[in-house]
Amino acid sequence: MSQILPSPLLSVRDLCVGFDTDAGFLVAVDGVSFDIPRGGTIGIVGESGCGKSVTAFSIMGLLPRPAGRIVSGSIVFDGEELASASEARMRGIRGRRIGMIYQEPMSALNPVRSIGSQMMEALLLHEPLSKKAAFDRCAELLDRVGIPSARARLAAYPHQLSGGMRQRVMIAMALSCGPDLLIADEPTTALDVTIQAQILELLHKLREDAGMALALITHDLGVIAQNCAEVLVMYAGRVVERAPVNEVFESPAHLYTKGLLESIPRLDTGRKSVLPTIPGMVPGLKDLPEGARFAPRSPHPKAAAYIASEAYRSVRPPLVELSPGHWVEDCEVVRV
Amino acid sequence: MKYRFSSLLLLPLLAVLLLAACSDGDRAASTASSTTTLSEEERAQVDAFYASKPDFFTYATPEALPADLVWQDGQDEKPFADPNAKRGGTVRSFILDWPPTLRFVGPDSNHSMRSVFLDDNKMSLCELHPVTRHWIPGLAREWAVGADKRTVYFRLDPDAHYSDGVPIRADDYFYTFYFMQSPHINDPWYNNFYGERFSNITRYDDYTISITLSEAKPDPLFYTTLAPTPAHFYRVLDEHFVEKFQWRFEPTTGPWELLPGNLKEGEHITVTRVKDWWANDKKFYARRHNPDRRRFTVIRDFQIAFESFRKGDLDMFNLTMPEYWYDRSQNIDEVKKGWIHRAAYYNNVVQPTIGLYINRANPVLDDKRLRQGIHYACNWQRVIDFHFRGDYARLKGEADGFGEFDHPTLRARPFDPDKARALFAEAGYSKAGPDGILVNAQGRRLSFAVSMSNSPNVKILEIIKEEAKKAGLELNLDVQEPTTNYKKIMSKQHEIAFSGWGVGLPYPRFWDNYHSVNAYGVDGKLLEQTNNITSTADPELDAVIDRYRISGDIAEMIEMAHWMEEYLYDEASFVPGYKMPFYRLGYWAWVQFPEGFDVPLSEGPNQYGLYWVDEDKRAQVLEAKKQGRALEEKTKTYGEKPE
Amino acid sequence: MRDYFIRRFLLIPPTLLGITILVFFIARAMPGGPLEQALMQAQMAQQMGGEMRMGQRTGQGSNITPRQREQLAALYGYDKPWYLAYAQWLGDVVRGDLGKSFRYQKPVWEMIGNCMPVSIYYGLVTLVLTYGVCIPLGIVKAIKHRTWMDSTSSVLVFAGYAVPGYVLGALLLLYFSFDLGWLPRRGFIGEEYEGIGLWQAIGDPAISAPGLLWSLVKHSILPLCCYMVGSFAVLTMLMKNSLMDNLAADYMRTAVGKGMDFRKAVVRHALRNSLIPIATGFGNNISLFLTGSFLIEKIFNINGFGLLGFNSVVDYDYPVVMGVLLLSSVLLLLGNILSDMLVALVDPRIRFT
Amino acid sequence: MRLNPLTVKKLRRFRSIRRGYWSLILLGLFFVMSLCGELFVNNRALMVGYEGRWYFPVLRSGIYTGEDFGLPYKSEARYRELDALFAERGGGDFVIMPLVPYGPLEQDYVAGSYPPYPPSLERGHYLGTDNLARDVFARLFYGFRVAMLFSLAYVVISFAIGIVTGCAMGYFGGLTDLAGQRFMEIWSNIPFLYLVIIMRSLIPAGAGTTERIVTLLLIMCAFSWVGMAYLMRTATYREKAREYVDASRVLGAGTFRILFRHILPNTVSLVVTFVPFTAAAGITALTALDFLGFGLPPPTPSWGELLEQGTQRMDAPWIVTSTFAVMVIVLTLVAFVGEAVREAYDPRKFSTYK
Repeated sequence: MSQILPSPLLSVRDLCVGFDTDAGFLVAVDGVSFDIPRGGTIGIVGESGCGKSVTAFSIMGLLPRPAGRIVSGSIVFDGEELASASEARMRGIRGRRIGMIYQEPMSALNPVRSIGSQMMEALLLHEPLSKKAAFDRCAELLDRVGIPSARARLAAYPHQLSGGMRQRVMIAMALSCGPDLLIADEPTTALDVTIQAQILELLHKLREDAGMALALITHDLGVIAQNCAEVLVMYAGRVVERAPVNEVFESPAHLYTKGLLESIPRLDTGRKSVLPTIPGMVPGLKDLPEGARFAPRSPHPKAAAYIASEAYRSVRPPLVELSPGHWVEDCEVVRV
Repeated sequence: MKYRFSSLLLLPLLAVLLLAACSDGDRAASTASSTTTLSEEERAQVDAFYASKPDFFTYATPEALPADLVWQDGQDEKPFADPNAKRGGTVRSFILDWPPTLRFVGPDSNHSMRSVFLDDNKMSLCELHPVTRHWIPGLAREWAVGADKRTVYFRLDPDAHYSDGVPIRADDYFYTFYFMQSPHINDPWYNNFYGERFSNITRYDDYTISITLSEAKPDPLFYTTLAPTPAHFYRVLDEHFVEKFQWRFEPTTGPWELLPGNLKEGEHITVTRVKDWWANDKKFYARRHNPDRRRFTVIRDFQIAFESFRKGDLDMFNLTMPEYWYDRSQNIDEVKKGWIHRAAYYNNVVQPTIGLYINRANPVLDDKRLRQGIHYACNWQRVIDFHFRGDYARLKGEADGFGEFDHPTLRARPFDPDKARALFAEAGYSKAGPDGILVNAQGRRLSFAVSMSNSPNVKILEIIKEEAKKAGLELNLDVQEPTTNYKKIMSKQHEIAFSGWGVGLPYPRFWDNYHSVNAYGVDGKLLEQTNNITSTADPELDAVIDRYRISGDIAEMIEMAHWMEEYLYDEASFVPGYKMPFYRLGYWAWVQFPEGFDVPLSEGPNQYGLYWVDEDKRAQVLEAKKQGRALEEKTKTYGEKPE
Repeated sequence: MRDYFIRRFLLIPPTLLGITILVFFIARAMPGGPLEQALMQAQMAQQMGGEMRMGQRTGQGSNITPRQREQLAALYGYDKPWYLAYAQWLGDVVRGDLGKSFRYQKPVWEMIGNCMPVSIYYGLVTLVLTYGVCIPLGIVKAIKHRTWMDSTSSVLVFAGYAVPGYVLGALLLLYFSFDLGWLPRRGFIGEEYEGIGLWQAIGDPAISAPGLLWSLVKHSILPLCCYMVGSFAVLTMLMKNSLMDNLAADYMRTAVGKGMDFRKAVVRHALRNSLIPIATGFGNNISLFLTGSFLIEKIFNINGFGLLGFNSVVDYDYPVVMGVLLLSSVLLLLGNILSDMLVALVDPRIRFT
Repeated sequence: MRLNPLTVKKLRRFRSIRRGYWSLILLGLFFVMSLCGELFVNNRALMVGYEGRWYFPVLRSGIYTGEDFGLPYKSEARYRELDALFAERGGGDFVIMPLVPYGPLEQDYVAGSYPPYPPSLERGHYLGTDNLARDVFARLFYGFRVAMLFSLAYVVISFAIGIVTGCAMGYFGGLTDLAGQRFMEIWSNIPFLYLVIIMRSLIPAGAGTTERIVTLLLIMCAFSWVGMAYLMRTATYREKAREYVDASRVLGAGTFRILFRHILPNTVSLVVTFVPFTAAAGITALTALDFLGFGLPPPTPSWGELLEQGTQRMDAPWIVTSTFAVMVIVLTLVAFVGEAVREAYDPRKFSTYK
């Protein structure tokens, strides 16, 4: 499946992750595989609840226990298996080699501790710095992410900052130890549109400067277009399409990808039209079929027949490679 | 003792503790209190009071004494203390609550420690011999009853002095009236008693006085044998009296005093024997009140106090309650092995009138047949048989314990549901309702409330209530905190009250409880704050009560008392309850009682203080206990169970 | 925020005024009071013969005259209408005088002062021990949620919650002190140490300071058990639930995501957040613990604030009732403010206005 | 009745918390049993066959007297004696007694010995008797019924007052709120025991047992609503600030509609989670008052009264032990239910990280 190339920074293979819930054990990520090369960028898209964030947390080893666990698969980071790594080992990787930015900068920051103390904590965990030095580094970092009067800000509490500021703080924190990989989990979802652009711009710039790899998780393909080389489209816990970014935009092979693309507002259409949306909803994780899970939302004429068939219930469609690096779920009713 | 007095009396008594004690006080007799006599100015103020009542306070000379007086000195009576009694040692006992004051009069002075300081301690002019009931000398060496049966003459014992060394003189008796009649003591009862009961006190010389009652009595000594009040201690009274003397201990004429420093508030209090008590060698006082020290620890829970007694922290314990006499102490090691001895003392004292008082002011209850029915519906025998284990006895009536005054044949009505039903039927309650309670033609249920205070006695009424159902009578228990219950009964708002009046020698009294002047005012309204809680108002009875009150002739009084008892029996407003003709004690084997302890007037071991502590024996018993060695088990009975 | 607290402090006097007026009025309006109690006792004196010895208990019915009644009423301040009496009481209180006990004729301040050391000792020790046990226990229970340890301790704390402390007291005392004799039977401290302060003991070679401390501990064990047994459940469960909420919070993930050890993250991040609800109730508990429980105090013979309050109520000793009420209300109101301050201290988001 | 799916979910979650669920089942079972307790614990016979006729004394509202069964007394028939008599006489007459053949008020003295009698299987006093020879089991059993009914009424009344006051304060805010807060602050500082003692004294002497119990209940409720009012006040404030309330106001909904259709339903979970703990508090308070003698009028069977007797009679340990045990068990069950209800309504996510 993968290229014969220098080994990727991160290699995820057949990752399956599930959760214990009131309704039983639910699989949230079902056989996901992808690679991120060193310095490379990948975008993971899909609607809410498709398993994007769970994938990210699995990489970080941040699945909430005891409910969540990796059922199978492997996550190899820089030659090291993370899925079964020891706690101590993970501590050395988290924050230092892999940084992460979270969806909600408000709740991801501890409300009762100052920005400075939380930032310094990340530094002090991994680097032998004096408090003073750490403080200076933090101020420097805040400066880099574009926060004015950085030193004064360090004493502030999260609730005293705006959303954009908080996300900048998160970014500064994630970057503080110079990680090899940055996972950004919907970093702009909670922000105003104008701020979103600024943040993405900032991320882009910082990545270029540091030469680190980026996994950008979003539900907005538009964001991916500008930031990533490769796209991973996820639906109901599975990868349904995977391709270099321009190919996805030019010739999406999966109906779901197409739907996502169509729902991006465009300025170039020139006429006022109703923004197309994908009918239906992402299915719940309970009682998912083995077959193409997008089928119930597919406008394909055979969709109904497929859903009624035994194959829908029990046969998982494989991914097929349409062109080099462009893979799609092999099922007629969900293909373009 | 807990069960002995009913609601009203329960509070102060609950805490009465039984020990006594004392030994070789090594402290000077005179206390810190001032022993100087009154200054001239003070003297003048007190004298002015005497002068303002010239008829009451009379100065005379010995020559003015009537010539025909027959002086008595009681010396032919036998002493009743054990000649082998040893002095010394300590007796430890407990109190359930910290006393609020050391005053003898005024607010809150009627507390549980009072008997220790006062009733069992302070001496009067004459005392009753506890066996023969004849008079023996107290502070007076001689006395004589005047021919008018109102005046009694006393010659004070020149040896008598207070614990601070000040001698007792005639002036102290003058001062007593000044003191007791003073509004500053804030004590209506003493004000009334000393203001109304007496009409004169005369001083013949420093040691001779006479006291005159307002009315003649067959035995006026009963009313005139007063205790003195130390003028040099209280001096001129003012409005600060209550507060000023709250925690000061009066110099006493008795054997026990409280020295400053012998108490820790809320924890313990110790009385010590007066050094060189003036009556030490007097015929009737020698070999009594033997311990040097009596220590009272506050233990707020009776059961924990008992456990402390078992552990040897306390020397004596009141086992009058059947539960403690039987279940708790009968089979314990300490008793079986003879370390703790037990004794029951049958006495012959007048009994408080405990029972149900039916309020006739309630129109429904103003029906003699119904009240008689209630009598038959109350199963006191069951209370006595089971709750009191047959140790107690049924109270006969108002005059139980008054000897000849007690009606020879009348007995309280026994439990008899059939008779009760018959009487209820006569009163109109003939049909049984669905729950078995009788109803009359108007549909009124035969149901009454019994008001009582919150105390262990509620259990007694629960038995009565349950049994009354058999006669078709429902009794609801209206249990209140004691003060509110008192208020309710005193404002005659009750239907039936479970209560008890303490009574005293020499004669039964009817006026307080049954005379109409204590039931209704001149305006015909119910009177509050009187003891006539049955609201009895009957001219025929009133007339006899009035004659009885002023009679000076014993035979006539007895005849009238019998008539009244019959009358009241028929009226049936008071359902007699039970009486307790004994007290019982547990004590560690080092506490010794006279071999032939037979003091029928005794209500507790400390009253006459006849026991003593053998400290050598204490060591032996403790040693035996340590080794687990058994001594001789002893459970004694003194006196005889009546009827 | 300063203005907020100033306002809170300024609200204390009117609230106290309300409380005291209400209780004062009720005390006056209800049947039964010190006057009735005095009359009852006067009557009892009559029944019991008062000072008269055996043979002299013959006082014939002495009904109390209206004048005597008035005099007694004046003694208890019942000669004035209630609002005037209240005004007088209030005036005295403002001057720092709580009046004198009807029953003991002692200054109320002195009576409260006498029971304060014991109450403060038990109150503070209970407070410290309760929080000292509940907070760690709550933390462990939160982290070990749904394990054997969690279930067992739940059963225990809930059973403790259900146990009536006053009955437990009697049982423990009889068993440990009387039957087994392991612990002292009564008192606050051994008699040999009575009235000796710890500082004195340390300075005085004749007294063994460790002995004194040990004596104090031995005497305190059982009462403390009774005081504490019921308060564990509420506090422990509060701590547990609150910590669990915070364990699931996003910032915990952030902290661990930084490479922090989970335990460290609990201590540094979740704990402080989960103390916020605990701090909210803290002030209230201070007054609760200081005022104690009279039933437990009665069993163990502790002359504390609870017993004083209870006795004053059943004795109709109104000056003491009012004094105790005033003090406990002040404690409670101050406690509430203290809670707010603590919350503000722990949680920078809170800005009282 | 159609249940809201959210409610169904909560119920399901509650059921999944086994400790709480089984506690509720047990408590419910006990309670139902105690409601028809006369069938299990009673001194009235379930059934009497006498001279060919069948009688069901326990089901009858009135009583049968001794005379009804040919015995020479007019008071209620003593069925245990009757049972023994019929057995001795032989023939077709019979008596069927309940499992525990004693009533809570009945005093079963035995001549020649004195209560409290120790437990005896033979006599049917499984837990012995109290000081008045009343069966401890029967008194505990009926004491449970009284305590449960009492505390349920206590919860309902004090919540009703608390919710109304709290809602009003939260909804109207401003002066109402300020005045309410001051009042509550004052009210909650009043010494409760003190008022119980004096308010009881206002009950007229002639009042029956039920009136006395209801009065006590009302007094206790008068002091227990403040906590709920505070909670409701905050909850109402919070709900009021939500958009949907504004929205419905814009749509013209009146105050009452907003309160009853929007605010109250949203605070139900808050109220429900407090029910068990308040019920437990009610039982505890009642027991303590009974212990002090200021509670239910005697001879109403009550746990507090038994505890009082038991602590005074440690030499008769069956009284205090069984009462203590029953009380702790029942209250622990209530606490388990409470914890489970809270968990069901407000589930805690439990998560830790490696």
